[in-house]
Amino acid sequence: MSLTALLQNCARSFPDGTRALHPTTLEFAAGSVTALLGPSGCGKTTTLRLLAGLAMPDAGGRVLFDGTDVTGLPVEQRGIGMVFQNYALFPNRDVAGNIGYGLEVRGVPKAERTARVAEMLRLTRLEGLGHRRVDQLSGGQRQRVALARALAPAPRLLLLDEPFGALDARLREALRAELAALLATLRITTIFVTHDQAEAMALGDQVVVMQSGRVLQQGSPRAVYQQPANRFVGQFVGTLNHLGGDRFCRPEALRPDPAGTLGGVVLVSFFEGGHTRLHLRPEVPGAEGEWVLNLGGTVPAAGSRMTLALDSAAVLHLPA
Amino acid sequence: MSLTALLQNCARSFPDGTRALHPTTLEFAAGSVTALLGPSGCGKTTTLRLLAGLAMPDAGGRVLFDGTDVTGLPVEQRGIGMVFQNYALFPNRDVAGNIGYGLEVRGVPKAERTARVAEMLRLTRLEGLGHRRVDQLSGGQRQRVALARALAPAPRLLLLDEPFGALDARLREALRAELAALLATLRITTIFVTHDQAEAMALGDQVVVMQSGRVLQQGSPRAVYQQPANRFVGQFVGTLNHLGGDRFCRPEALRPDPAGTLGGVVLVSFFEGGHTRLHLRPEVPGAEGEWVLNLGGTVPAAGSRMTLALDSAAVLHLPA
Amino acid sequence: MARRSESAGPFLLRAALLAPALVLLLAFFLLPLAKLAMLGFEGQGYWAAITAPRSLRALRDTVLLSAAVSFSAVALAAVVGHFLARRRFPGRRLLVAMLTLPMAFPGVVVGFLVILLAGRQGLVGSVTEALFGERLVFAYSFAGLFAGYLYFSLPRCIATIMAAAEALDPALEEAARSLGARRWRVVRDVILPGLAPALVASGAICFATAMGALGTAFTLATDTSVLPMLIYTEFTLATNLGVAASLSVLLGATTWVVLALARGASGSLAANA
Amino acid sequence: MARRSESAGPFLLRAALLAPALVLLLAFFLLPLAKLAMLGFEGQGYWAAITAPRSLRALRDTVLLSAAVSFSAVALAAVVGHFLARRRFPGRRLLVAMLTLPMAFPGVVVGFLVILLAGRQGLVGSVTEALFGERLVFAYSFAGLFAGYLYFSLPRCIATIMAAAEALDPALEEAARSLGARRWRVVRDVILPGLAPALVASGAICFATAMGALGTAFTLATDTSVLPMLIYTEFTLATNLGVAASLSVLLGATTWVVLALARGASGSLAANA
Repeated sequence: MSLTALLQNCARSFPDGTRALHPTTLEFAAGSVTALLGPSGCGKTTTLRLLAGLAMPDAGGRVLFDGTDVTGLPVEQRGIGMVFQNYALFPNRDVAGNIGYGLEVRGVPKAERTARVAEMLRLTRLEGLGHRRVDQLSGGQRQRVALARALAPAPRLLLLDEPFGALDARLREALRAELAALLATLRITTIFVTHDQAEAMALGDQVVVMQSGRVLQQGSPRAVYQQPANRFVGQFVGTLNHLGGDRFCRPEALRPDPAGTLGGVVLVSFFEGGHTRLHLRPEVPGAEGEWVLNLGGTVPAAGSRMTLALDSAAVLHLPA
Repeated sequence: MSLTALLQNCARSFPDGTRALHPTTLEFAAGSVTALLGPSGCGKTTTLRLLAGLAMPDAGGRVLFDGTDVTGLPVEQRGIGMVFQNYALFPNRDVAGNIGYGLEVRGVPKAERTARVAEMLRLTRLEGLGHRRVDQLSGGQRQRVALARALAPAPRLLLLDEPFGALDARLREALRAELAALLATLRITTIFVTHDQAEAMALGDQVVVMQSGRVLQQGSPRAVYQQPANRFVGQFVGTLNHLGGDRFCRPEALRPDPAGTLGGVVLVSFFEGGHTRLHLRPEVPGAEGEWVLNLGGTVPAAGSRMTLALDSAAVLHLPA
Repeated sequence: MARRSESAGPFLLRAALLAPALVLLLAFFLLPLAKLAMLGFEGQGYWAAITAPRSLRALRDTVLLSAAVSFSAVALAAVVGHFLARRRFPGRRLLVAMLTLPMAFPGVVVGFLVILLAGRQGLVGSVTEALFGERLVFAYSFAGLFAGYLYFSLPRCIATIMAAAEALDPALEEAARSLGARRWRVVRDVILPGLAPALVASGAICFATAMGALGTAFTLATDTSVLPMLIYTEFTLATNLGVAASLSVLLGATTWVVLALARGASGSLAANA
Repeated sequence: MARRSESAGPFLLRAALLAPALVLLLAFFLLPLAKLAMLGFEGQGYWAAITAPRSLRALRDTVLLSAAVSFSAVALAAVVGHFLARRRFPGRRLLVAMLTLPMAFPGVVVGFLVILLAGRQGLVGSVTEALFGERLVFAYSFAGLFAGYLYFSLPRCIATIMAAAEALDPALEEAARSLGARRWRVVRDVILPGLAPALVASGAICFATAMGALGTAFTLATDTSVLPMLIYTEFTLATNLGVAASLSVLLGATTWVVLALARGASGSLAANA
């Protein structure tokens, strides 16, 4: 069902010669779910479009699907499924018409098409909405229609461009769980683009962190969080507290301890339900910025001084 | 500087007679920060517009500022500051022109105006951007300009309509801390509308939870989270795990314990940096839906069975 | 949620001030129209005026000509407009400027231009004489009117459709392609439905303009009689007011219906789009 | 990020197919224009043709008339259009339909309507005779042309400006009010700047239309001579081709400059808005 995708030495230049993507080699294993993570302009969307065949790599770059060179194939011949950033649903077709479009184009007979569309509606929990106009759908429903449309022709590679970008926070979390369950069922090679680190880490088996057209780190979410390659990656995938010099730690490495060696003054605290997020001004020479940590119980008032203990095994030494 | 605002028996009907807001009495203490929280259509924006003077209450309702009836005063005579949902910056004025507009309208002399605008630019960390066109600003900068514009005439009541609605998740969190610090400095009575429970609880001294034009609960964030008035409030301000009947608990009330009395099967887990979020299928008679809890250390694989202990003091008995 | 601010006092005051102005304006617009409509009953009455052979022929010719011009202009403009909206190439801005330059010339000058193009001393004639030894002259026939109306309408259609094509979301085309659609399926399934409101709207305006155009027809002084010329002749030369009024009302009603249908169609197409 | 898809082969192919079509189209548009421009040098040449007293007077009158009509139409349409866009009241749809009904009538019928309104047997004359014992007749003067052009342009301006007013964000007005601005400050600081692109654009189109209008002027058969009529007379009756061509080029150039300026202005206003 799924395939291994490989970008081999792919670069992509603008007409003026500047690089949207520096020469990059990336492998996406069959059945894996990979997040391309980075700030806007980092080259993650370009990477996705090279895989899709919506952009061509500069001379010398190759795109391989299961070892076959598909660099010259345009998107309509690559047999991929794609979910676009704002879903790009066809406004002149109803939900079923959107989902069945890929089958219609391939000349699948009507009866078979109807059955497949019904299956997709069930899979994405859109039963009963087949004849709804797409402008009458909620944001979450649109996202599911876009997904069903991409999956209906049974692609061997699924590409998603900011799949949750147009949704609000609450809905994102619900749909994230839904998509994770669906991808776990299908075991289809999936690559998605996001600028939201929580999304990348929650959904991806692999995370590729990019900046300025270059890959900075590729690895499991846990590896990227716990051993970031540099400060940028460390800050981008989570909160870093600066301990002075090249020493940093994650919020959970700090805990209040009357016998602790580190001091800080409480600036502000936010009650977040399960815990309270504390912002401190560090009282450690060389430590810059604020420290952040989460507390479970009672919270010291703003302005009060705290002493903290540090789990020394969790100190990160990060190059700039 | 700040005032006490009171809505007294205020209702608001649509022309067809349906109620956007049922008769409501709410007091906003001088210097407090209150979040109006609820899903769209719950009446929170209507409440804000009644306070602003952009909408009139039905006959019988009164709006009082420090005991003075202002019901008949239109918005331009109420002396409030307001931040609109998409900021509503004047496109034909630069940043300084926007911030100084309220002073210009009041006939404040140019020199004084310039000084006040400079002060506002400093306060909102927009130094050097006074002559920037507003369409050249980032989302976060726009939000700060809107805030500076509302604060420049030194209003005694500040109203904000979804102040972070147009921003992405990462920026929201940074600006939330910034706004909290600013409000703590100014001690101006502030009321803001949001549909994001994390935002409401982090920023508000008080949270007013609304649904279908009615106030369901008013209280501190901690009280609303720990003693919600009913299931809707409980679910809206956080995650509820159902234990059967009218018994619920928060995720942090459950912890893995081999000697525990509750059983569940792991459905999916999301690595979220500091912790992993686990979704379980409960194996308890009468418990519906999924259970959610956060784990710090190693995480059991999907499909494995866990036993959990429950902090019995944390069980919530909630009416439907 | 109530989005509109209200303060009943000022609103009523402003309405009271504006109401007489609106009534005057309506009177200015509608009184002459009413008188025109009544004039139609003088003489032979509407039916007779409209069914006279001269009127019928003018009506038929005008509708056919206008329909042909609208169809051609929209079809050409769709191809050119979409191409220009989507492609970036050197000289594009100049090309667009030159294609829309004719918008600056009124009907009377357009008639003049058609004579220069296809009249007795025209460019087409010179070319065909050099090639085939015979002068092709079509300025004074229906073909001349067609050329003139097309000259007048095409730049306007191109401008409208180009704007619509620029507003089309390119992601829709990419989505269709990602699902396996080749060029012509994309055109049929995505581009044409997306442009439909603009095509219908610019076609309707083109039709309405052609139905009422006098300047070009007058300048060409053709042997063909289009409706506006017939109205003019009946009104000023024969001073047959009843017939002129009947035909005016008919012309106005036809145009109004076409514009209203187009508005409805492009509204529902836009709602679909 | 590269948003546009590319596949060099098909693009070149399509360009190769479209290029000859575009060249033909350009030839159709530009060759007659070039010939027109050259014709202007025949006879006395441009300068003499344009500075002849008759031409100068026609040019001045046409520009003044067009400017007056544009200004009045835009000012009236701004008030009416904004009012209609913002207020909801019973009968609003009918009112809008009636105000834009005159868009269906071409210039020749509009001329006709002006005669019915203010001609020798017109409505205005009857009213003034009943009131003051004297018939007011202005259809055949500049006032008649003004009324006709206004009749023609006003509905178009109202439609454009109403659309622009509906697109204005009401939160901007509320923001100004929340900062203490009263009604006229809101109009001056928010509404007028927001409508400016639409005001400039519809004013420019109104001006261009009035500059080139023949039908109304012809029907009114006034003693005034506007530019399009002079061109027509020189071309067909006096067959003074050089003068007609010079005036055509002048008329086209003026109109083109006004439209281009308006596009520039409303572009930069829209960028500000």
